[in-house]
Parts: sequence; C-alpha cells; structure tokens
Amino acid sequence: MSEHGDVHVSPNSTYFGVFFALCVLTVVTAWVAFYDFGPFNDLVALGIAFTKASLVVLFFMHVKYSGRLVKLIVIASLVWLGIMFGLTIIDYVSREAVTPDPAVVPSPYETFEPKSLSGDGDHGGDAAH
Amino acid sequence: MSAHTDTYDPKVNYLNTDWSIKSWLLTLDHKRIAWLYLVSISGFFVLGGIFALLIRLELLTPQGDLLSPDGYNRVFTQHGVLMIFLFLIPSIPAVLGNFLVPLMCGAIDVAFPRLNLASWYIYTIGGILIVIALITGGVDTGWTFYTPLSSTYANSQVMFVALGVFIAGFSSILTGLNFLVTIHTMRAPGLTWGRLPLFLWGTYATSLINVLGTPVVAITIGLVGAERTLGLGIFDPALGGDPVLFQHLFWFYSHPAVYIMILPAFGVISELISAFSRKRVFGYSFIAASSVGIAVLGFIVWAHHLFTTGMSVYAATVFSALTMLIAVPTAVKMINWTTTMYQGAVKWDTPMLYAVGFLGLFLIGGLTGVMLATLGIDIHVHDTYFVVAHFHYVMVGGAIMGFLGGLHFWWPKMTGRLYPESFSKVSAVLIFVGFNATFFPQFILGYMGMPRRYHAYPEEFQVLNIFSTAGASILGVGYLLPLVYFTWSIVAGKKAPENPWGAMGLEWRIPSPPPTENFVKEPVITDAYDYEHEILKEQIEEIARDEAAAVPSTA
Amino acid sequence: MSTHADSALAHHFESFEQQRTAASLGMWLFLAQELMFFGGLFTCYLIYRSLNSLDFAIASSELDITLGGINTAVLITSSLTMALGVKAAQLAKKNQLIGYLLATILLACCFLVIKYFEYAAKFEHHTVPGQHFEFHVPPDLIEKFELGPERLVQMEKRAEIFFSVYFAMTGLHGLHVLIGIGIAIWLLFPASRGKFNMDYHAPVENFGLYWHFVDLVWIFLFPLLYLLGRNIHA
Amino acid sequence: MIELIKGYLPNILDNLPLLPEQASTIAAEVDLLTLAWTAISFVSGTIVVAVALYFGIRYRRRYATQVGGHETHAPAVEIVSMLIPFVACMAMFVWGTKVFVDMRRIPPDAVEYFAFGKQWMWKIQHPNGLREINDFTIPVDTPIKLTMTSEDVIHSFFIPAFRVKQDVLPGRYTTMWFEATELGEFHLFCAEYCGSEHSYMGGTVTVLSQEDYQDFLNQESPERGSPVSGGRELFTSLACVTCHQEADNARGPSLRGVYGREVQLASGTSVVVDDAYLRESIVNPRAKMRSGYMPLMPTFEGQVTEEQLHDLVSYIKTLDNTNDVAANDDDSSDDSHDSETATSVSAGG
Repeated sequence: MSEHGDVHVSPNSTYFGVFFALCVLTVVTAWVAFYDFGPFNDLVALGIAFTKASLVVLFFMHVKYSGRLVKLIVIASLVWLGIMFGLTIIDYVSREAVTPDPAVVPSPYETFEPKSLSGDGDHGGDAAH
Repeated sequence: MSAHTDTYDPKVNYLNTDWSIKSWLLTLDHKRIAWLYLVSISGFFVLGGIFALLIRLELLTPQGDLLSPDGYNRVFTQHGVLMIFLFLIPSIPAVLGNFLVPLMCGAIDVAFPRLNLASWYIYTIGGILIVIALITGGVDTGWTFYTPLSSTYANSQVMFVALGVFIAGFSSILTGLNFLVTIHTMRAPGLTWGRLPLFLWGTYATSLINVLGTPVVAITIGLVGAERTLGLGIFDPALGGDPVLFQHLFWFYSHPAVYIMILPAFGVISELISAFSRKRVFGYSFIAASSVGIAVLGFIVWAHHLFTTGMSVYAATVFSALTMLIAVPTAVKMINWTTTMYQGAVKWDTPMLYAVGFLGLFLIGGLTGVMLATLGIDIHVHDTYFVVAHFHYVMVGGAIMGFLGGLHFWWPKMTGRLYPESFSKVSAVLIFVGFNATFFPQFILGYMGMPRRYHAYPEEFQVLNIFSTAGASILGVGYLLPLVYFTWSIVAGKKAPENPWGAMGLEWRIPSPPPTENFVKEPVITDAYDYEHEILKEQIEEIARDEAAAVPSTA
Repeated sequence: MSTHADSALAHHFESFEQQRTAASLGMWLFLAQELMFFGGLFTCYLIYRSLNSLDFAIASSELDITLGGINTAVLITSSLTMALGVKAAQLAKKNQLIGYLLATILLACCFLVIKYFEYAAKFEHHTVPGQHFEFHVPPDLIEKFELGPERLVQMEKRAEIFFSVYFAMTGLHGLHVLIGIGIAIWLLFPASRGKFNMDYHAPVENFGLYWHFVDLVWIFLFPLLYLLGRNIHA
Repeated sequence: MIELIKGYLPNILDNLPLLPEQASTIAAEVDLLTLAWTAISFVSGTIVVAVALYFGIRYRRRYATQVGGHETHAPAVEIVSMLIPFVACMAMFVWGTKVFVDMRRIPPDAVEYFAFGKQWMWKIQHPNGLREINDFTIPVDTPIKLTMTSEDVIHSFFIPAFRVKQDVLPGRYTTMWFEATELGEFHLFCAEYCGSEHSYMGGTVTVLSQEDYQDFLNQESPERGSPVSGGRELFTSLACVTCHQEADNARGPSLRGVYGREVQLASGTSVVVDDAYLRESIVNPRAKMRSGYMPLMPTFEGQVTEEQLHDLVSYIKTLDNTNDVAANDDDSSDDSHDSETATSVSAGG
C-alpha cells in the first residue's frame, strides 16, 4: 500500500480557509432558509450541506491526499446509503393509497380512537337499537 | 517473522504454550479466540437445538397440548434469536475465519488482535443479555421483532433481547472490519488478490456485509427499544408511523445477513471440493467474483420479504426481478464446484461428504428461493412453512453443512488430532437424511397453507408434521455425534500430521497444531490451488506411505 | 501483550507504514459503519418528511434556530482545533497537541451544554414524545393553511413523529459527542508523555477522523431538522 | 397408552394431500406457475446433482498420490451457467409478475367487503352492514374486494384454497380480491405472527350459492341473550381479555374472583370491589387505579351503552375461580376455542 507511504501535513492556511468557508456557508444556509425558493428549498439547503461536508471530508479528513482505498470506502459507503434511501423511497412514492368512503366503513386510528371500531358494531348495541 | 526461528521449539504450540484460564480469557492469539467462539457458539447451538426440539414435539399433534400458546411463541422466538444472532452469524466467520484468515494470509495475527478479543467479549455480553432474557421470562416477538407487536403489544423481555442483539451486532461489525483490514494490509508479500484462497474471498464478501449492513439493524432494533422505554414513536401507527418502514430497515440488514451466513460456507465448500479433488478449483475468478457479486446484490433485494405487506406493486416488481438476478452468481458457483470434480482425484472423506451434501441441499434451498422471489407464488406461500423449509435448507443445509464440513476439514489443524473417520461418516449421512426428512415435508405443508409460527393447526397437516418431527430426531442424533467424537478426539484422537488431506494452502504447511507465531519460517507463497507444486509432493507421498502401512495389502 | 514495551510498533506488523495503513483503513471502515448506523435514522427522516412535509415544517419551527446555529459554529470550530491537533501530533509538537485537544474538549462540552438547554426547553413545552406530549399548531399557521379540525389532530400526531426523529437523531449524535469527549480525555495521557510523532500518531489521527464525522452528521442535522420549512412563516 | 397414541394418529392415506383445493379463479394460475417452477427446479437440480455424483465416482481417487487434471477454466461453461439461469429466471419473473398483477388488479364490478383484524379475531362486514366474527360467508362466482385494516398489530388475511394473502396493517387500509369458484368451507388463517393466540386467529370461509347467500343475508338477527352471555361476548370483542389475563406479567389485573374482594389502590388506600367500582373503572379507569399497574386502559365512556355496561359488570361478577375468563384459557382443542371467541351474527349499523 505504497500510496499511504508519506504522511500528508497541510499548511495552517488550508485549515483556516476551510474553517472560514464553513462559517460563511453556515450563515448563508440559515439566512436563505427564511426565503421561499419553491421546489428548490430542499435542494438549496442540502446543496450547501453537501458543500460543507465535502470541505470537511476533503481537507479536515485529508481524503484529498489519501489513497485510492480510502476514497473507495468513502464513495462506497455513500453508494450504500443511496441504495438504502433510493430503494426504500421507491416503495413509498409508488404505493397506491387506499382510502375507502368513510360513510361506508369506520376509519381506523386517524380520526377515531382505535377502540371505537370494536365498540360499536358487533352487538348491535348503540347503533341498531 | 524470520526473527522467531531461533527461539522455535517444535513441541510448543499455541494450545499448550500456557494452560492458565487467564491465558485463554486474555489471549490475543487469533487461534485461541477462534476456540473461545467455538465453545460459545456450540453452547448457544445446543440451547437453540433444545428449543427446536420443543417446537417439533409440540407440532407432533395438532392440538397444541405440550406448550401453552405463549410458551410456544417464546420457544420459537428464542430458537430463532439464538440460532441466527448467536450461532449462525458468528459460526463460520468467527470460528473458522478467526483461525484461518491470518494463516491463509501468511500473517502472524489479524490486524487488530485486541479488537478481536474485544469482539468476543462484546458477543459474550450480548449473549449473556439474551440468556438473562430467557431465564427471566423469555421473549415472544419472533426473531424479526416486527412493530407494533414488539414495540407496544409484547409483554415479554423484549428490551433485554433487543439490547443483546444490538450489542452482539457490534461484535460482528468489528470482526468484519478486522478481517477486511487484515486481508487488505496483512497479506504476505507475493500473495496477490488473484492467488487468494476462495475462503478468504468468501470471508471478504461477508465482512463487507457485516460492516455495511449490521449497523442498520442495530439502529432499527435500537429504535424499537427507544419506542418501548422512552416513548419515541417512530414506527407507531397511532401517530401515523409506518410499521412497514421498520420492515424495510430490518430486512436491509437481515436479508444480507443470510449471505453473512452462506458466503463463508461458499468459501469453505470451494476449499473442500478443491482439496478432495486435488485439483485447482474450476473457474477461480468466477467463484471469487460471484462471492463479491452476491454480497453487493444481496443489498438490493431486501423488500422481497415484504411482498404481502401492501407495498407498492411497482416496487415489488423491481425487487422481484433484482432478487432473481442472484440466481446467476449462485448458479455460477454451483456449476464450477461440480466441474471442479471433472478429471479430479476425488476422495470421499467426511468433509467431502458434507461438501456434496451441501451441494444438494443448497441447490434445493436456492431453487426454492427463486420460486419465492416469483411474485405470483410468494403471495400464496409467504409466511407459511414453505418459507420455513426454504430458509432452513439455506441456513441449515447450507451454512451448517458448510460449517461442519469446514470444522471436520480443519479440525486436525486446530487440535492436532484426528477424529474417527467411520463415526464422522455415519453422522454426515445421518445429518443429510435427517435434515431432508425434517424439512422436505415442510415445503408441502407450506404449499398446503400451514402458516408459520402456529402452535396448533388443522388436523389435515398432522401426517406431514409427524414426518418432520421424526426426521428431526434423526437430525438431532446426527448433531450429537460430532459433539461426542470431537470431544473424544481432543483427548484420545490420533496425532494429526502437518497435512492429513494432502491439501494445498499455507495452513497445511505448518505443524498441527500451529505454533503461536503461526509461521516459523517465511512462508513460500504459491498459487493456492496448484496441486502439482513441488511443495506438496513430499506431503502427498508421506500420506500414501501412511495409508499403505495402515491397510495391509490384500492383493 | 502484543506491543513491545518501548516500541509503538505492534509485533504483528512489519513496519510503521503497514501499521498506519491498517489503522487508517480500520478507522475509515468504522466510519462507513457509523454512516450506515445514522443512515437508518436518516431513512426514517426521509420517508416521513416526504410523506408529511408540511407537518414536519410546522413542527420544526418549534426548534430554536439560534441555539442550533451557535451549536453548528461550535462544532465547526472544534473540528478546526481537532484538525490542527492532528497536525501537531504529526509534527510531534507536544504542547500544541495538548492545547488543541483541550480546546476540542471544551468546545464539545459547550455543545452539550447548549444541547442541554434546548432539551430542557422541550421538556418544558411538553414536546418530548411520550405520554405527556403536547403540540399546538400556531394560530397563524392554522389560518394560513386552512387546517380543519381533523387535519389538526393528525398534525399533532405527526409532530410527535417529528420530535421522535429529532430526539433519536440529536440524542444519538449527542452520545457520539459524549464518547468523543471521553476519548479525547483519554488521549491527553499519551499526548502529555509525548508519545506521538511522524511515525506513530494513528490514535490522534483516528480520533480526528471520528470527530470530523461527528461534525459532518451535525452539518446535515442542522438544515434537516432546524432549517427546512422555516419559510412557511414568510 | 397405545390407545392414546392411536387417537392422535389419523388415517395416513386419507390425510396426505399434496395440493390444497383450488377454490378461486386465481388458484389454478398460481398452481400452474408453481408446477412449472418445480419442474424447472427438478430438472436442473437433478442434472447438477447427477453430474456431481458422476464426476465424484468416475474421477474417484485411484491411488494415494494421484492429483487432478488441468481442466480449470472453460469460458463456455461460465457463459452457459450464467445465461441459462438468467433466461429462465427472467421468463419466470415475467410470468410470475403477470399472475401477481392478476391478483392485484381488482375487477371494477367487485363487491366490497371489509375486514378488521385485531388480537385475535377477524371481523367481517358485509356490504349491507351485516357483521361476522371469524366466519366469512361469501357467494360463489362473485368477485369480492376486501378492504382491510388492523386495530392493533400487523395481521395477515390468508385463504390457502384461494391462494391469496394480504397483510392487514394498523393505521392503513390494504385491499385484496378473489372470486370463489367452489362451494364449501375453507380455512381462513392469520399468516403474520401477531402475539399469544396467533394460531387461533382464524376461522372458516363459507362459500354459498347465490340463493343460499341471499337466505343467509335475510336471516333474522338472533335474540339478545342473557346479560352474562352478552357481557362475555363484550369482554372478548372489546379486547378486555388482552390485558386482563391470568399471566403474572399481564398489563391489567386479573378479574377472576375479584368481585367482593378488597383490593389495593395506587393511592395507597384500598377499596372493596362492588358494582359501582367496576362501572367506574370501565368508564373512567384512572379514577381508582389498582396498585402495581400502569394507567394503560383507555376509557370506554361513550363506547359502551348503559345496557352493555350492565352486561359487562354482570359477567365480571360471575368470574370466580372456577369460571373461565373468556378466550384466555389454555384450551387444548380447536373446537371449544372457536366456540369461545366466535360470537353470533347480528345485524349492525
């Protein structure tokens, strides 16, 4: 693993530069959060977060100067996270919602307390008599 | 390593170098840690086996008269938890893996020996917590901990077991991490990736799953615990939480976990078939690549456990197709193992019996797996005994056959003793027959519609259940035998030579049992399966002489 | 023990380089594991927010953006001191290393103290999930989004999910900060004995990686939990 | 002893069917798919095992120093071993998905029924409001759409003879459909593990001819029974039994023999259990909490009528140490269990 042979030492200016950039981006992200960009709200916030994260990973964590294996681990773990997010969400975005007519069937949980379902019917107690 | 040559005493090996209890409990030697694991998982296997026995006895009659419903629920849950989290997942990686990974790498030890010992302690703490749960009332959620049953409704020791599983999970994460680093950085000079024994490829793929998958189940089970104790409501349907999300997260790990159990077994089988055919394994690079391929594919198929939950039809279709892709690398392995025997010099010793038995059983397990991935069939057989039979074929017929095969193969190396070949052959046949008698009827039961986790069942299912229970008793005897003759062999077995099988591989070129430092002289790195190599010639001839001496010629 | 009494090179390694590579690889794999560990929670957040984005936006406006912002700054600063600390260890500058470690510990404590005040406020306002959970949608928002009584009941339940996710994520993150403080204190001992140099500084370097990871998680938690949906008041 | 064992062993030949009855339109489709897969598996499995055994015997080791040959890679073998399973799987995937889509595509003319799962019973509501518990009576040759939800944990509605199964989730509706083709009685199971009495959570699907089904719908609702039997039914259907169990770790106190006894309250005082205390505890459970229990019980105020309240109290009064708490006993036989939980049909809504 010769790519790890020499230890990389960054100059202090790099660290302070990154720190300064992180501070600025934090202020920016907090400030823009109060403005409405329509469908891009999440993208802006996450874009800034990704930029900040990349700065930390590349410079504070020295990935920019690390060997291929470390870079591979970083990329692979992000890909795996992507698999977990991506394949879970495809279920949720494509589920057909079943919402029966509340006049026909008592709705569970949401607007009725759960026990009311069992309470009213089976004995024809309050409803029928 | 050469530095140790001058102090080497051939009578001292890793087992007899120090007899004190402390030297075992505080050992950093990967070979001794393998023993710590072997003893602990055997204990949990026996315990899990007793629960299995109770399940089969209960199901002998349709009425559910041996155990109360709650008692039965506890028994099958505990069977599952013990067998999966405390036996199967650590079995091959932690026992054979710990013993063999450094040996096969030509290294003195794993990369992080202290972490390795810590992993065993973490595993033990997890195990103790689960045992405490068993003693103080048991757990009845099923090993899958589905919410909201586990988070809100269950009335048993869910917290202890959840905590135990959570903690034991970190043991397998750390073991996986250790092996990955070891295989990457500790290989002897000249041991290139293309020369790696296939057992290491299997272990490598397994470790990938351990590191990337296990944390997800840990946090998921952690959330269930938080829901029970702290009142967090992440999966609570009363708040609009989705219990199916729990299942997604749970199976994100627990499906790959099946490959944690089976991939190392694949590695073992590759070694066994090659060694007993004395032939380079067929299509080496395809078997190696398919291990990693299965590990990766294993992560994108989890939702096939959710087809009946009311998940999206489109997502179900995607997952069904992805699942079927796993048939391809698996078939590659099957075919290559078979063709390895072509023009080989096949000897039917006990480990080979296990290997061929594995081939047959895993074939059934794998093919029914693809049937289950077929949407139209899965809807009917999901959560029935068909599924139970399928995963037992994979986990018992696959993983345990692989584990036992490997244990028989490397036992002379681990202990320096030979086990009685006749007994071991009998037990291998008993296990094969008993296993099929136990689980094949369950395929039919499942298709007939008998749901799993049933404590009482309609009468028409009884005949097949009787077959199954009868088979289980044969299987039980089959599993008891190795326990007896292995223990006996440690005390009174014949001394094992360096290489009793005439196998290739670095571990067969050091004394049995190995010295603490593994390699007394710099290991000569060769191709792992070059059976015509000079190095092997002398050893094979020695075996031939021994055999000729043992069997008086009748010709 | 596997380490020789006076050498920092464990006996099963051939060279410092091999040892350092192994340590760094091990740490990165551990971080991959950590990422998946938090990933489970992020998946919960992702699913629930995509299903209930308005509910989450309204619930998140309960959080104190100032305290969250200050905490972000505190963690970023601690990341800087840690990065400088690793450099000091590499260059065998003993006193600098101790100073930076102490600064990191101090900032981490500061983070936890602020977190404590945030949590205390939640307990006071009954926005802690569980039996006593209570959440009331601000009247101006009821009007703005024309929320009917049924939708309000639903929203209060979804708010409990939001706060469950909030406490799970920040709680786990806080636990990591706490563990980090413990490790940093433990590192002070070898640091004060001047054990670290160009050849052997893996413990400090790996702790640095861990600490940056903790910072990274917060970099995402801050916008996801505190910021997204702030503009509903606009 | 032998007699006992004989009693347990049914006639083997009568009881060894290999396929469940095909009683729905989808059943034959599923069976055909399964048989096709079984055939493919059998052929390919047999080939692999036969070849392995042949190689193992044909190339067995003849002398102790023998080593194997050089045939260690053949691209053709690899290509074939990848291509055949890939093609077979994709073909079966398409077929299997087609069957699945048939299962999921609900015919527009399907009649909508409702099913509610709860620990541990199925409650069915017919389109006209008629309700059944654990029995599901349907007309033959009619597409039936079932909309389902659960009141507690996840259950799964499974009719093997129809080859259909659908999980029933709390907080959400799921649907399934089927069309029965055969008259008769079929098993209804809960396939998703749901707690203590999971194996007993099921019943019978009765398929009637169109005329018989009409007769069934038109039948009179049964007369109201005695207060005690009414209370017993309520005790089950309101799920009181879920918490008020005999078990040591039950969530609620056992009610067996509680009437007339003095019990400890959480407040430190004690009270004699009489009609008024039982009533108050149902309507306002937290007013006088028993010591040692969590305040988990929901109020039933407004959920039970005065009449029902009276029935419940009457039933609880009869619970002495010889009387069974409904559905909580360790019944060993299926039949007696069913009679415990199944309540009679009555017209509701």
